[in-house]
Amino acid sequence: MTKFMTLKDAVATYVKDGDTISLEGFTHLIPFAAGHEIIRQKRRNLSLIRMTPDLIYDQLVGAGCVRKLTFSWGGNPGVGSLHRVRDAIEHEYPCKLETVEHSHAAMANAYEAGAAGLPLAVFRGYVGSELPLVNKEIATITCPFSGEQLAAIPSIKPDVGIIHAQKADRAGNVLIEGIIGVQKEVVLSAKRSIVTVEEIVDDLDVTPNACVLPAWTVDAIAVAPEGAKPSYTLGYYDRDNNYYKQWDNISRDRDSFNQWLESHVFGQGDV
Amino acid sequence: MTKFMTLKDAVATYVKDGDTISLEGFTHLIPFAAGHEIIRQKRRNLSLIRMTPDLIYDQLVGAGCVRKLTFSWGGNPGVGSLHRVRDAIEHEYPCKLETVEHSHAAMANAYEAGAAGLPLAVFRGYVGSELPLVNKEIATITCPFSGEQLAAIPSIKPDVGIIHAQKADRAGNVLIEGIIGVQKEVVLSAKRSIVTVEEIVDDLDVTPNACVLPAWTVDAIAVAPEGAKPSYTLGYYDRDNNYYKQWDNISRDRDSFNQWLESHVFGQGDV
Amino acid sequence: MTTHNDTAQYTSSEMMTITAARALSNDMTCFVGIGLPSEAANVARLTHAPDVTLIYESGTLQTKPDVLPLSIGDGELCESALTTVSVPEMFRYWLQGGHIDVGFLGTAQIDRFANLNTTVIAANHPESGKNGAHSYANPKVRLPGGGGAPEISTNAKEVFITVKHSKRTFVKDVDFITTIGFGRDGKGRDNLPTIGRGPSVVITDLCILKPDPATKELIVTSLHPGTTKQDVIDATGWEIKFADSLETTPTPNEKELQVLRELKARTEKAHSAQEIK
Amino acid sequence: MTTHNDTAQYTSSEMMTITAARALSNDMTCFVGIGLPSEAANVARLTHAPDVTLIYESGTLQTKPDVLPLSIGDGELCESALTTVSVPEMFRYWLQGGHIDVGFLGTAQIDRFANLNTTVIAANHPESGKNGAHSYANPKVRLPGGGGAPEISTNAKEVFITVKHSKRTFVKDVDFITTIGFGRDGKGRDNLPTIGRGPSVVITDLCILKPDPATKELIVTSLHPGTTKQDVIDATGWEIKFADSLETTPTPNEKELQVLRELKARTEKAHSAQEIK
Repeated sequence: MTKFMTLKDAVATYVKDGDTISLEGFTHLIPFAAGHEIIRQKRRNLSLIRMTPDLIYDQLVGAGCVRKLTFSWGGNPGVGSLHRVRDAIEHEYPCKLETVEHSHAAMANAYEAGAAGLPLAVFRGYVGSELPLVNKEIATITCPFSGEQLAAIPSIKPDVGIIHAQKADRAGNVLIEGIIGVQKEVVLSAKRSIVTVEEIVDDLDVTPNACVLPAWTVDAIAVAPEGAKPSYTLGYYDRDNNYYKQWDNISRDRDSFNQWLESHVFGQGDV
Repeated sequence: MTKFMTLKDAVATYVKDGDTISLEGFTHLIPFAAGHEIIRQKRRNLSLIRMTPDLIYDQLVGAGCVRKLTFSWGGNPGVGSLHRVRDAIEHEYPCKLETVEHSHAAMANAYEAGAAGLPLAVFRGYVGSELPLVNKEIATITCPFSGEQLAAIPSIKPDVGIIHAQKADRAGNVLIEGIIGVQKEVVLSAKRSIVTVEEIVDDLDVTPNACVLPAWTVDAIAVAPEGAKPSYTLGYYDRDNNYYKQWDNISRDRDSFNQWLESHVFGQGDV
Repeated sequence: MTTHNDTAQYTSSEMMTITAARALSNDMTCFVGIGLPSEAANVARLTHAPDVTLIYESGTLQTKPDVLPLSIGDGELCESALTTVSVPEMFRYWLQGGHIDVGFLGTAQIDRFANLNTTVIAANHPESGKNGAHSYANPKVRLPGGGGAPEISTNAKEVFITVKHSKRTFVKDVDFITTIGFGRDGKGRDNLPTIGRGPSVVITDLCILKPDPATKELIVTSLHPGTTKQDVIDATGWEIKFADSLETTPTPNEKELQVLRELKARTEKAHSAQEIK
Repeated sequence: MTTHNDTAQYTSSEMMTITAARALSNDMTCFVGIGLPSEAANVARLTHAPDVTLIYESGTLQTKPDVLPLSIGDGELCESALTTVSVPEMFRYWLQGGHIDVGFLGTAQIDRFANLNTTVIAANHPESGKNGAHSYANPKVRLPGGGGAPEISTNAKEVFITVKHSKRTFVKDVDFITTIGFGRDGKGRDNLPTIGRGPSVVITDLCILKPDPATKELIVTSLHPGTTKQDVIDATGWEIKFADSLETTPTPNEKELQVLRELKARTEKAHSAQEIK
């Protein structure tokens, strides 16, 4: 059953060293507050999964929490590189970073298959791409009806799924609205799940087919107002595109990153 | 591009003898008006696909339009048998009816795979069931990662997909709301599609993740008020459960069915 | 209509429904079949298990209908649901994804290994053996088919079954396995770690049956008050065994009976509201 | 900044964007990559193709942003969309399902067979050959990766590419095929009936290139005004060929330039509105 918790307690309870974790949110609803709490609690040797690593994973990697990264597009959208991720890949700073690289279609299908309880995802993918040469996870299966060769990859079933959402009601049901990405899939496929929300409300007040996660699918709900900043929460606040641009300078240099980490993460109390 | 048409013209244009057709709607939004128009236009040798054949297919079968039926649950929900379907299977009246039988999970997955452009659906299904003994479509594939044997069946890609929906806007975008079943999948997987709607409105006035079919996915939109009766349209009218109960008597006897057909279908003008 | 004099007057059908309702507990998520399971599940929700999560294959998640649905997709189910998902999502994410504690099923035929047949009755057909493959093409009675049951039975963590007890329904071997209980030999779930553990209880209007832990054959573990062993033997198509510690099923209480009767009265009224045109 | 005196003053970047925009027509559904493709697609929508259907991989269907998104999932895209679907649905139903006419892509590297590399720059690395498999593990530059492109390129009916022309970008063989054009030998799409027909046009700031119908090698079919053959030869990493009937690309008109400049000004203003805290 769902427990309402502080974010500090939720991370302490459900995130362990060595876990495989998906913090998802396709540009929208990225769980920055939860990521920062993981950094503050100094989790180590995490295997992180995320379609679009983005700043949140740059920060986790730069803070030394991560040993492995599975991704399909790793960059600062519209700005450039993730300098902390590149520093880890290219110079093993602050530690060695193993990578597993997919396409978006592959990861979207693997999340879908994970939510669907299947061991594999089957899709028309990687045709002519050289990614299968460098990613041993990518196999092919032959359709018994058409003879077509299709791509197959293992489904994603993280130990912990972490997302941010607009709101929960008092029973712990969660509404996700707007660009919903793979948010539902992450929670449904993960062994344990944490959802941060902008607020708790009496009534979600939704239309019949809204994207709602029932309370019993979520392990911990933590209220984290502005918990997605500098990403955004539709209906609450906009994406801080300027922050993304300025991140390029902060993250380019190890010292300025470490300064930022001290003042903006370790210097902040728990939410 | 979408064309607004009368239902008569839409069926005349897009439904041909011998076609494979899905008229879908999982209890909700069953396109009865469209089915009756197909009967009035005396289409023959249709291969019908539908998870829950229901009264609409009892009527099409009884009227002699159908040579093959693919289904996963064929009955009058909560009432009993589909007598016209049984008469066709058991006594070849009014003509022989071939059947292909699946489970709901199988057909739901096959519609999903059809919409996803795949030749097959892969799922954990039919374990221990004897349906694979009588349905040659059901194959198994072995997961290259886990070694698990999974069921595989061909995806569904009908010639014509026909659904009923609440409303369309003037550009031809369609809103489906409530029990959405496999409505979206049918339209996306079909070569041609017809959507009947309760009404045309200026603005669909929807929330961000509403189930909306863009105009360019639909071939013909026909206004058919109460076009789902005795099924229902959420927000417009309720299911006529009593009609379903009375259908048992009407359909049990060939003469009373044929009388009903004359007065309630052939005796009605086009919508 | 059989009635029993105990704390309250009730029919054997009411006994069955209320006993089935009691099998559900407040913290379960239950994938509900239409008919008897739906009746039982909603009685549970309206009595001892107000927070039981009811899910119907039409996509309605966590629904709280005020009247029983006639079909699996009545408007009532959607209007009272937390949310409604597509049917592919229901079968992929919610059922196959492993989120269902209990699949609650009815059936037309059930055998000693709790295999279910809702496909064809064919045992008396000249061409038929007991093998569905041989009797399927030319059935004596064509039943509606499997619907959701084949995968509910394997993808839910466990399965409850409720069905009226008769020799026609309780057969030694079903004519056709639409939905696996424990297979033709009771070993059909062995060495299949990705599927659920199967039927754990069968509730009839006469008794409660459970699979023997070793053989998986259904044995009677509790007799309803007023039912004799001979009643069950007469209504069962195989040599039915009784548990050593055979219990007597607790009778329905006044509240349960009241809730069930009011639910049925509301339902009857709602479904008769319209006349055919 | 290069400017040309024709009917209007414009930069080579503007020439590229507007030429790319003109490749889209009003009745197309276009799966839009971020950056240059997004800029071009929205100029098309705001000029000659008001009904062009723009789809972003974030799930936003038929979107009409007033400012260019910085990321593929800016709120603007969702708020101005007809509807927004999940990312798995976007890739399964809408892209793989065959509903996309044009995939509009940018790239970091492109070769003579229109193969795209957005994975690693490794050509100068001591361990590297020209085979991506050998240079991947220890790249000179780690690029962002494939994102949606590998499957956009195969599941859209055709592909448009827009990228600035330079010898660093236009290489004979890409270091790594992230996304297939026509493969290492130009035959990578042969006998694959379930995939799209691949790149049909590449629009740069110098010219328009199209695959030779027989060999699939990119050849220049149109030079932008003021560009010489030598300019293109100097900026291309292989012996570039020119079509016999080489055309001159029509210049941007006043309206197109105005729309593009206003769009970029609105975008600049919107993205600079907030200061980092």
